[in-house]
Amino acid sequence: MSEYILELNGITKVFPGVRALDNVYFKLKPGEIHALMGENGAGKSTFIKVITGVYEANEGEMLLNGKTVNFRNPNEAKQAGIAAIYQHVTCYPDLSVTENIFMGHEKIATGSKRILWKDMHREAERLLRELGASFSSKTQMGALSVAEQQIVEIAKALSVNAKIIIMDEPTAALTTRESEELYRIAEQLRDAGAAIIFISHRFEDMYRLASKVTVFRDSKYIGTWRVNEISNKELIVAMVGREITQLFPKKEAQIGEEVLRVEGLGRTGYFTDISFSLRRGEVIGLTGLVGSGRTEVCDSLFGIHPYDRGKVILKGRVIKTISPSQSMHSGIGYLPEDRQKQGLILDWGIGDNITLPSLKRISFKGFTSKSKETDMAKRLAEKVGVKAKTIFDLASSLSGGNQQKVVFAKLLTTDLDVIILDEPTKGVDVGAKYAIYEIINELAAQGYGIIIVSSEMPEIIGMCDRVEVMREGRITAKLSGTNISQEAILAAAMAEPATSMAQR
Amino acid sequence: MESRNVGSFVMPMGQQTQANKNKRTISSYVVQFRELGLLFFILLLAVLIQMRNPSFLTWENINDLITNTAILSILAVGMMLVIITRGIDLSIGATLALSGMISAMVVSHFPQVHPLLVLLLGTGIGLVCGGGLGYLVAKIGILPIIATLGMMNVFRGLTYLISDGKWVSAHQMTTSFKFLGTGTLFRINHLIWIALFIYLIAYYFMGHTRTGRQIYAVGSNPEAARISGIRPERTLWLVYVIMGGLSGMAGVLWVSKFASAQGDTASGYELSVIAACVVGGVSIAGGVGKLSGVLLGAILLGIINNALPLINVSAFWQMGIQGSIILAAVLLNAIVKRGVDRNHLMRRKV
Amino acid sequence: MIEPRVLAHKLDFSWKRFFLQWEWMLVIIFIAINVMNINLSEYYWDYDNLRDAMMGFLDKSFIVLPMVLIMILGDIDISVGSIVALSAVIMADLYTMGVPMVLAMLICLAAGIVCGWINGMLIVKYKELSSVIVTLATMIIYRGIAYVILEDQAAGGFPEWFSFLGWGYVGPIPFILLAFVCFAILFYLLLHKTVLGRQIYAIGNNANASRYSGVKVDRIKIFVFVLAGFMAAVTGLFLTARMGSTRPNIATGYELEVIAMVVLGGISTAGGKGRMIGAIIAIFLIGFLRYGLGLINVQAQMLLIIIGLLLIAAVMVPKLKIKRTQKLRKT
Amino acid sequence: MKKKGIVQGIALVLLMSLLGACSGNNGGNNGNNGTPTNGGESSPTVTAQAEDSGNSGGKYAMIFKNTGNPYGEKMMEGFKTAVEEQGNTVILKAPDQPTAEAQIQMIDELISQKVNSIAIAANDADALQPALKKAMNAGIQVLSLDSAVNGASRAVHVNQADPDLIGRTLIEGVSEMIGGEGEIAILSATSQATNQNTWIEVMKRVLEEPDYSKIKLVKVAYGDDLRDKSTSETEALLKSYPNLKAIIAPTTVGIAAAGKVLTDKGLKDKVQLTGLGLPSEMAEYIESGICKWMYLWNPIDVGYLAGYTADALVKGTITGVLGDKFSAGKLGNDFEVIADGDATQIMLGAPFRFDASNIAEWKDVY
Repeated sequence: MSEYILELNGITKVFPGVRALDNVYFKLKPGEIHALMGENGAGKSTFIKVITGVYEANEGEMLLNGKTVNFRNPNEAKQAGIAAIYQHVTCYPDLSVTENIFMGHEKIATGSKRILWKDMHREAERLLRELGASFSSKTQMGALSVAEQQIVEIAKALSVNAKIIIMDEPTAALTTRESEELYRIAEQLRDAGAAIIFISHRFEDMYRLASKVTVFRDSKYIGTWRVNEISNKELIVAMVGREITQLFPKKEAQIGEEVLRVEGLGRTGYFTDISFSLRRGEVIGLTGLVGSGRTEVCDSLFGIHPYDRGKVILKGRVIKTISPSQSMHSGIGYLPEDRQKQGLILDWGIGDNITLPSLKRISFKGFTSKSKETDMAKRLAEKVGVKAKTIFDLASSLSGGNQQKVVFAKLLTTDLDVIILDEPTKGVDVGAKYAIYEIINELAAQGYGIIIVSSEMPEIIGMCDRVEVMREGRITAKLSGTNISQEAILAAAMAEPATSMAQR
Repeated sequence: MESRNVGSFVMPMGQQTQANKNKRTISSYVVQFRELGLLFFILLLAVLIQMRNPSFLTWENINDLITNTAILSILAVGMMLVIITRGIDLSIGATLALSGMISAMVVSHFPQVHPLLVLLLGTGIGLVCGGGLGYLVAKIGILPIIATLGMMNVFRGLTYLISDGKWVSAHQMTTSFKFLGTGTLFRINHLIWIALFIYLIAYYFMGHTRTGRQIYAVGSNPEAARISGIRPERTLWLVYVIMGGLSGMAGVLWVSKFASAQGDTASGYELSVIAACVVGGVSIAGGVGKLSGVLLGAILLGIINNALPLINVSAFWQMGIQGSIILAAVLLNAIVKRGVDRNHLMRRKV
Repeated sequence: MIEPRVLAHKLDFSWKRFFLQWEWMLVIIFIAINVMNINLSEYYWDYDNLRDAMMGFLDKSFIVLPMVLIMILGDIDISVGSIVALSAVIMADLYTMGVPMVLAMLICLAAGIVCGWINGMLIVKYKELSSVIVTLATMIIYRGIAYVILEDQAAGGFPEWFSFLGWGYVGPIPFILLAFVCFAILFYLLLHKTVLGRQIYAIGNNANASRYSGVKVDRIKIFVFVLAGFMAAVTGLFLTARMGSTRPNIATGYELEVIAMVVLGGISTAGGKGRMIGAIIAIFLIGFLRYGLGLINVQAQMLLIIIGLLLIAAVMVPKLKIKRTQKLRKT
Repeated sequence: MKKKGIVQGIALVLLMSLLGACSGNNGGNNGNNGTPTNGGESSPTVTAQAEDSGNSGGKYAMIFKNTGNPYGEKMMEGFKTAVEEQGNTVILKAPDQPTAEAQIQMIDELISQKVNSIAIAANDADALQPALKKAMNAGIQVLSLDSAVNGASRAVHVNQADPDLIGRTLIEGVSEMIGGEGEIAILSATSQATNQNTWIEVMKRVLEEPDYSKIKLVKVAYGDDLRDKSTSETEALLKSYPNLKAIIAPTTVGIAAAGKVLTDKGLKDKVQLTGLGLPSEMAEYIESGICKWMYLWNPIDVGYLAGYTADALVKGTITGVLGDKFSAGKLGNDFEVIADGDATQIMLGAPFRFDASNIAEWKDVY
């Protein structure tokens, strides 16, 4: 009987085109909270999916209580007492909260395999109350907000009284108060003897909770430390591989006249009275917790979901953004958050992807011209430095960073004034990150006005001239120059309800 | 994100239950709305028809109506499962004909066989057809509409081949067999009893067994289903098997009711079944669908078929009217759904 | 600065890639079928017969062309058969009411366009309803209207020259074939050589990404459904010309035959894949298969089964290929 | 703008086709008058037909409405026997759906096979005209049986029974059943079935005669030859007209469905039922007395007669003009071509009456 409840040695997982996990190690003691840290794309989520049996590792062994295990499907993992709270909430919008909690391990009568709704509802209510949720267990999942769904996810993990609980960025969408609540629960569980793997970007989470921390970088294992033995600085180095300041290239764009002004923009249910202005060569950050409405603001600016209040002034004249094509025509470009679903057509070659937005401009009377297309595609793909053999390589075969570069190239095809970048470096390895930041700075230098939406504090701080912080669909702070600091942003992003009420 | 939610942690108990209440009312109101709306629509229709022809709301006519709707409603249950999993099955008419023809021929050749045995036989044939179909859809992953389209041709063709163009007619069937579809128990037709029975089972299956709930899960979010350890392929396959079994049974009942088996039995019937489901609020997007709704949908279609002749609508108008009613119901559902979503947004205080 | 990097922009031609196309599969089947037919019936390999056979099955093939676009979009339209009937009936009714034939024909086409537009609008405005359901409903409605208009009459007695559409020849070539070839070329260009065509593929592959790339998804969808309505009306013209009169119940079940042809043509039912040429080959493949089997007087039900299995096989083969590749990727 | 380009393109092609159509006038004419359209090439085939039509061993084709219909199967059976008695080969065809389109394709196939004659039971009286015209131009003898094609597209029609006679017999039968007075209704097949409609017309005419003044036709319902629809239509009739005395169903599916409904509702003797039906389908109800009697001709004989007619046409013994006479094997030799409107037909004879006394011997035949 080993001292570790869970042990993973030399795990490797390969996806077509990407090496998601490369010979990583992880050891978990019972009754400990073990933080797993690393940038986006460091392979944390994949690692979790391997533990929970969603993926099967290509190499490496997994020991549970010293015995080798090999989960073929999530149920086996669940039976072995492993539960996970996934970063992207995986729910059934059409079903009730209770069902979401118990799906896959419903309470059933011993004799007739009848589902015991009463017990399940009671149990669900109990869990929800434990988590301090205010909604009924009979509510339809689709009716809940992201944070509420997050709580359901936690309840789901609690419902199987698991010995190992994995929390994949559970606090990402929670305010400090909610986080506190979560910490309390986590500690309860730990004291009850459960082992918790806690994945988070937030250092405070780790310092507050974890006793050990393991760091991945670029899908490789970097090391494991006792939390009280490692300094913040060392940790960052471990995570990003170099001093954080070096992560951001010097930018030498001179700021020109105002190109975009937004006045009292609002969309029912998502955001309200958003006002800010943007000048040429300027990079402003739009940040806040996940679901604070920043992405929705950009969607509306780009005309995906039209806003219903306020006005947008581009180059001095009011424009009504009703459709993406129209917005692009008037000079607003958008790099969407999810490049796989919104940015690229994965089954297409790099070239076709790049030229898609501007086919009209390089066509003759509606007829496409191969030569023009290939020229443009080649030019831009090389400009943003896509790593590939030919421009016919499928987008799906590229790594995250290169895919993102292709999406950038799409923006360069049309002549724009404002470029909105939603999580431009999400799931991008460090090297590519740097390249992308360079592209951004170059664009700024060329006189584009740039809006960066990001939840990565360092990125915002390192790249932006000014920062607009959002919470609950409102801008709660406008920071610029020296007073852009992690503390200031967090404070504005997670102020207490009381103050937020005051702002109403 | 919602201040209500943020505040929730400091909310005293009383307020919480308060919050629960009004939330429950919203959602429950929404969930109920479809069925209620449909019910209202049906009642309205009934009244109108009654005004045109007083013999509509007579015990006899209602009995006929339900009897004629029984088979449709049985098939609708299966179709509901299929549609919940984001599929569709065009082959049920052909399956029905095939099993009906085979069992009828069995009856005519071996009169001594017990009707219930024939019923089982027919169901079995249906199960086999459904199994094959399910394999194509679930294991190989052919789009349901295409797979069922192809198999529809195959089953229909087989029916003709087996029967060699002949019909099996009333005098070749044993009275006991015909009794299956026409006999009554407590003055109520067997078909109705069978339909009731199936609805009870389905109610239990869909509401109170894991497999039943998994069907909803797979329809609602296949990826999440995989993560919660459900095997979508298996569920999908099962759904088509059930559908097949039901259409097989329906085939026997059909033949027994009309005391005749033809090659072209129930051709095009699948459309009315799908219509019944869609009208009953089963969402093609998957994951949504309730037995009560489907039952009402089936009844609505039954009323249309039963009443249009009653109120002397010209034969040439009937098709148009049916189509319009279906479209209307579908659009109504969509609009209601949107109302729901708006409701959810309004709950956010932003 | 970003390290400069050179990407090849010429794709060296590879025979392997060239021959690993579904279309070649079709060509082979096509040849096989012809060989079979020649052996089965001495009447098969005869220009006049083949030509007349084409005139027999080409009418519905006009719908195949737009159906390819629709299915590449990832949608489906099962109301086309009814549109054929409705537009034809409207034309016939107008003509019998004394409207000049040419005008009646134009109105017939207009009717088709309107029907298609209605389909398109409904599908775009109510995205939560799949095109299957919308067109299922309109299918019933359109035919219903046709019945209302013409009841149990058959309208006919068109001018002599009208039958030329269905039966006339231009030199040795049937006019209907000529017309089909023209439309086929147009649709080929539309799908493979124009921006619109590329955008249709884009939508079929990833509607969301296309939208973010400024593709006018809704307008394109509506346009394509309008095309379908229009071509259905064209079919209505030719079919009526062939039958010399029309009834509300013509072209029943066409939608299924058309979809079968498209699927056999290698157009992915999930959308985004497939080529016009494949569908065109499939038209003649099924057409000649039916004709050949007809020449040896195979029972109709046998034909049903063969077509059905062919359809299943057509979608099965590529699926299996994909499955294998996926297996290789998985773990 | 690109779309405009395409639309213009399509419009252009269309315009072209229109012009082509207009200019193609004479082409069209050729299509419809005797001279073959496809060059002189096919005129030899005409003569060829004429030559070999003399000696036997020709091919005789029959197309029925659709498969899986015992009535049709029997008709084809009769046709087969007749043709083979002549030592000729027979081709039997039927589409899976009863549509004119399918029959047109089959006619094309038969023309390609250079058959000597085509006998067809039409799904549409007019829609087949161009196709059949083409067949005749190719030197093929065309006749229709059971349900006719219009006069222009056939040499002669083999009529199972005189429509007037059928209509009259049905009315007479009904009035005998209900004692000459009361409400009656008709349950027909589809609203498009040509022969159904003609019979209904006749019945309406006959009902105007003084002897039937007390009989009132309350409704003509359409069961579309579908079991379920026919059933609900019948039920609707019974409810909407409580004192309905009798139902006439001149269609095989309809009458059987009606019989079933009357049986289930136990309306024996309350509501009478007659019409045209298959003995096999109706045996049950005739024996039980639900339907005292009904009528039908023998489909086997219809086919048989058609077979001989086809042979006579090919041999040239008759050309389908008024007054031609020929003999039809076991059916005797006194068949004469008589007028049918401006076209001609051959009459099989009066419809046969099936009742409890003779149904037993027929129910297993067809």
